[in-house]
Amino acid sequence: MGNRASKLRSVADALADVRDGSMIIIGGSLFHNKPMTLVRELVRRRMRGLTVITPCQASIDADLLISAGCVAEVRLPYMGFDYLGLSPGFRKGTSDGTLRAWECDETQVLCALESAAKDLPSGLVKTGVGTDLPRVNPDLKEVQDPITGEAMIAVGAFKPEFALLHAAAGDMYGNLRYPGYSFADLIAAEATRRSGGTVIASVDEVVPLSHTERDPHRTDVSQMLVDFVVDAPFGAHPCSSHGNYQFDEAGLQRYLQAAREDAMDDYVAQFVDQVPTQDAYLDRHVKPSTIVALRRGIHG
Amino acid sequence: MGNRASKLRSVADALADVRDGSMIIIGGSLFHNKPMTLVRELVRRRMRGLTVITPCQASIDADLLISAGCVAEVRLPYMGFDYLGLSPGFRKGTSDGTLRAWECDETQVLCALESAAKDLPSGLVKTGVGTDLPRVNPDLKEVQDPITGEAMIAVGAFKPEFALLHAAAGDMYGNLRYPGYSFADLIAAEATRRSGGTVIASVDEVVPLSHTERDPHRTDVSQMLVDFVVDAPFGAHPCSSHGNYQFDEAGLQRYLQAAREDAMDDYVAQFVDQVPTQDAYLDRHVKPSTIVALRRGIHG
Amino acid sequence: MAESIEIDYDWPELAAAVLSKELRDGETGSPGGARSEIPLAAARLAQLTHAPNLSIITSATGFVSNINDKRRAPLCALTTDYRNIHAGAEAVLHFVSIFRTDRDWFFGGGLQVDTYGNLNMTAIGDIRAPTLHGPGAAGLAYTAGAAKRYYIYMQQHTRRSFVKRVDYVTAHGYGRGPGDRETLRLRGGGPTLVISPLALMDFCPHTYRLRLKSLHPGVTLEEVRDNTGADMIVPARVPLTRRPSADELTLLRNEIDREGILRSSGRSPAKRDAKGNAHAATAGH
Amino acid sequence: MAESIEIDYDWPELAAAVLSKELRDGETGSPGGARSEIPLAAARLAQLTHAPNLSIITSATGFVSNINDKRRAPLCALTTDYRNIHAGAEAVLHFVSIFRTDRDWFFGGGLQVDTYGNLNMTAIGDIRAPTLHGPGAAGLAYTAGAAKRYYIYMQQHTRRSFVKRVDYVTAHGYGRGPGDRETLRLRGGGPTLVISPLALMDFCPHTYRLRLKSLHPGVTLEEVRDNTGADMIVPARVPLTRRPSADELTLLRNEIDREGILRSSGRSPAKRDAKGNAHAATAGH
Repeated sequence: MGNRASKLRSVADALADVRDGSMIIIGGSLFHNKPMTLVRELVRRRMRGLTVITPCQASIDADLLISAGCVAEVRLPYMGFDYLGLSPGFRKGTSDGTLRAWECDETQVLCALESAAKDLPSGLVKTGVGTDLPRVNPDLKEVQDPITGEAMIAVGAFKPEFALLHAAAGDMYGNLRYPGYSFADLIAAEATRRSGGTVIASVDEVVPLSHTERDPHRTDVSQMLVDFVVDAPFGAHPCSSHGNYQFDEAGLQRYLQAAREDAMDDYVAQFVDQVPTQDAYLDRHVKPSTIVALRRGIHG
Repeated sequence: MGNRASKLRSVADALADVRDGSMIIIGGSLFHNKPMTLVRELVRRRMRGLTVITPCQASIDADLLISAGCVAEVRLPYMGFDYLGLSPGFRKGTSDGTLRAWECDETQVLCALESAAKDLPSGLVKTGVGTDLPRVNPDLKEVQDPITGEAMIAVGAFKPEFALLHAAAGDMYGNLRYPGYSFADLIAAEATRRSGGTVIASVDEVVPLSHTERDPHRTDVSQMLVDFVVDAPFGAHPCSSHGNYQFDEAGLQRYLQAAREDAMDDYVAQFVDQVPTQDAYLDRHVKPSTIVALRRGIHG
Repeated sequence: MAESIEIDYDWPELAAAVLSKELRDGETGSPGGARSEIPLAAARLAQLTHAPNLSIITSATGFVSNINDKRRAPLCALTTDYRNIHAGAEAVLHFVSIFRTDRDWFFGGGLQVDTYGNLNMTAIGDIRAPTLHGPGAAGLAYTAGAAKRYYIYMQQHTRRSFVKRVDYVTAHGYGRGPGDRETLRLRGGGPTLVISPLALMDFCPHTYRLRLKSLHPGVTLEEVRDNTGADMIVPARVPLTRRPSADELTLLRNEIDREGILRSSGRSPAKRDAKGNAHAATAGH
Repeated sequence: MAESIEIDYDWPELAAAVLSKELRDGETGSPGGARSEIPLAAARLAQLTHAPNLSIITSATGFVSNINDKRRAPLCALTTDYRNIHAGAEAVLHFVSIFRTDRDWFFGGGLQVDTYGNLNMTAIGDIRAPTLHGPGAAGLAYTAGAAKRYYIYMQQHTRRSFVKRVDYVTAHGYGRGPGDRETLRLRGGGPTLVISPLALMDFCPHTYRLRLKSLHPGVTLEEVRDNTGADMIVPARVPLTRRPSADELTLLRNEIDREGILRSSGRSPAKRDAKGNAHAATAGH
């Protein structure tokens, strides 16, 4: 009898196959469940020409990649820092023409991912009919419903090559659990796997299989969708691991401050290059009292 | 400050608006989570001309309605009693032409329900391309994918007027919980509600709201989708309440036996008309030791 | 034209009270937009008063909640803050299910709103090299087409934000006027009200043009006119917007918003000018 | 032509052992069909032997399981029996997600299979007034198009079940021969093997016609020919089907099927004739 194989990998090994120009999808939403340990590794490697998809909202995840010059195109329904302000790398890139923005609503991204997950070439949405979205994004094709003839929009399937997710807990086989909301991580994983891509999840904690077995209904993403698991405690920082610890507003502000001061090279040096491991990152940038406060914050 | 309104209703009140010719969808699958208390009420009222949809597999639920003369058309991907045999009412009705069968695969029914739930007129599937399904079911329209041109099938949205579900537990506001599998009950509820229809759920047990609050992740169907809750202990019998009690094979066999002996009138008299309440049904047809055995069966 | 207004409550409290009354018992809706604490407070206020059977789906997450008979919850500046959505939660919808249920209403805003209630969240200027690229549609294009009705709340009331025609239609309101929604077979009924730091507006039922409905206490008609670029209808008599009642303020301050988020522009500086300049970013749903 | 066969194991055990070897480590698949205990036993046997990383999604439910290092589970006659799907479960997929993941393989059967591996689960005779209306497609039309490969197991081997051309194509196998799947752009590779109570069959890689691969011990070539209506290729030499090994039978009987479901036609009478007449109904996936 054989043994089941662990999917635990170092961050470098897990991301080894990402290439310049790869299409990647990043899970979470806004300041939540962002796989920042994985994102920093892509910056560390100075990837170029990536297409970055986020099914929900993007903030520091995509913006850091853009600011570090890794991104050619974004496909995301929202890019910003909510009450903290607009997205500096995105604003700059769209204004100077170095970044392509695939304009879309989140239901159009969802449609593209659902189509991929169903192994279908496209799907139909009503969203965008009557707006300027199809005018500025030719991939949103104005069509007629095949049965009623009404105006619809067809969206082609996305075929992400890599999905980068962050969960609070996962076992070594890749069953992932989110105590808060998992946002669109499941559909991101489904679309990626069904397109032949690779799903990589960082987790705050690697838990025994017995935790998974105890309540399989609470497994948000099944191991069959996950290729690699990266042990990354507080791996979403400065974002939250939703329901596990809060986002670190000061940490996000440091990034925005660096952008305002045109000091992104310094930021990358300090927060990425000089801290090659998650442990080094935590030791340098996150005080124990901050960890305590971010965890305590969950309750209120 | 007002109080929240209870959605608890008697079975008669919950189903009062069902009319001859209504389109109803029945949840569960095969011998599981079938809202038999609700089904028996429709038989008791001698409904006529119903269109019955089941997103998964149908067995005694649809077959009893067919045998009692309530059904004009079925839209279901599977109709039978699995290892216990074929479906007698369905076989008879399809052979003598008194029953229309809308031939389909479960992914086509799912597509029709997903389209309804999304408030879209239709959806596309690959399923059925190359088969005889579109030949015998003109509602399965052979089309080309609007982006790639490949052969696809368009399925129009279903607009069920009533969804009949059975859950193991529900609170008085309609949050439903299934300890086992909920099959396609959620999409059935979503499609029905978004089509302006009514969702009626019988539950084995009405639980306090505190049960729901304790783990909202385990609510399978939210109260916002549910119109009425019917308190019906063992309301799935002779089917299982999945993960709560097993199906009663002997109970299913009694039905099949009645069909074989051409004694369906007797069956309806004994199991429906002479037992006007769920309590009366249980007292007459389910022994306490059977209840014990069906519950114990879950663990073993 | 940017004098500050001194009143005994902040306009977010006024907005929460006014919008609360719009929400009916038994409905389901999503508070969203850039300062989601305003519609969330409105919805919770409704739940605690006239609409105990109101269901809230906090925007962009599938948590369905009702705060009646639950422990007190904080009101957070960020819609998706775990504490915000966990409060009163009775169900957590799978992501795809968020878009598979009706919304009776939602709340949204934008960089620009125009004469016919169209919203721009995408860009100011030419989309190929915009002066300002906004945060994007989020789910606004969807909900503006799908929800039965919706409410627009604008954080700023200026000639740059209330315009004749938006530079870019992210969300279709009434398009170019009567018949547009019907022709396109958009699902919902379109925008119902617009609220800003200065005034409450609705849409003329015949022309579908923006129409001044009431002035917030302390705001003059001239001030609104001077700051509105849209072709807004101004009736002969314009009443004052209803002030929050003492009961409403008590519930808001003692039950719903004990942290005072509504009085402090989220976590940003406490006071803002008449144009509401406090937040830079706007989320779409 | 209905003599009973006496052997020291039942053909479902033989089928489980043979099919088990087809399943590779790391794959994901669905045991389905009318006697799902056969493919489920095959998949569990694979998990306990050469494929510890095999993922099972029990058909028609979203329970994803692996029985390694778990407490012993029963093998049930009904695919969807709670005990069956709860066994070794590590995740429970939302219903729509069942159709959003790849299947490396699945198992299915039907009322009829034909020369090109097409399956009929729908009806015998004219669809408008069929001699026999079968249970319907279930998910067979989908999975036959979508899974990378699949295995057909037929409970009966007669001229009525192995036919030249099915009365009704519920699931497209190889259609009318080479090129059909490609033209239609069906996703998966089509059927790989057919197993019956009499024999194991595959498909000729050039003609895509059904081809006799091996005879089960105790079965003669004439018996198979007499009971096959399909245009089956019969090679010059036809070996015997591999018998289950002692180790396989030990695992099957002591670990996987302690209740002896495989030896008892589910819950129906214990012995069946050569045509496998025991079950009347067939589930589709």
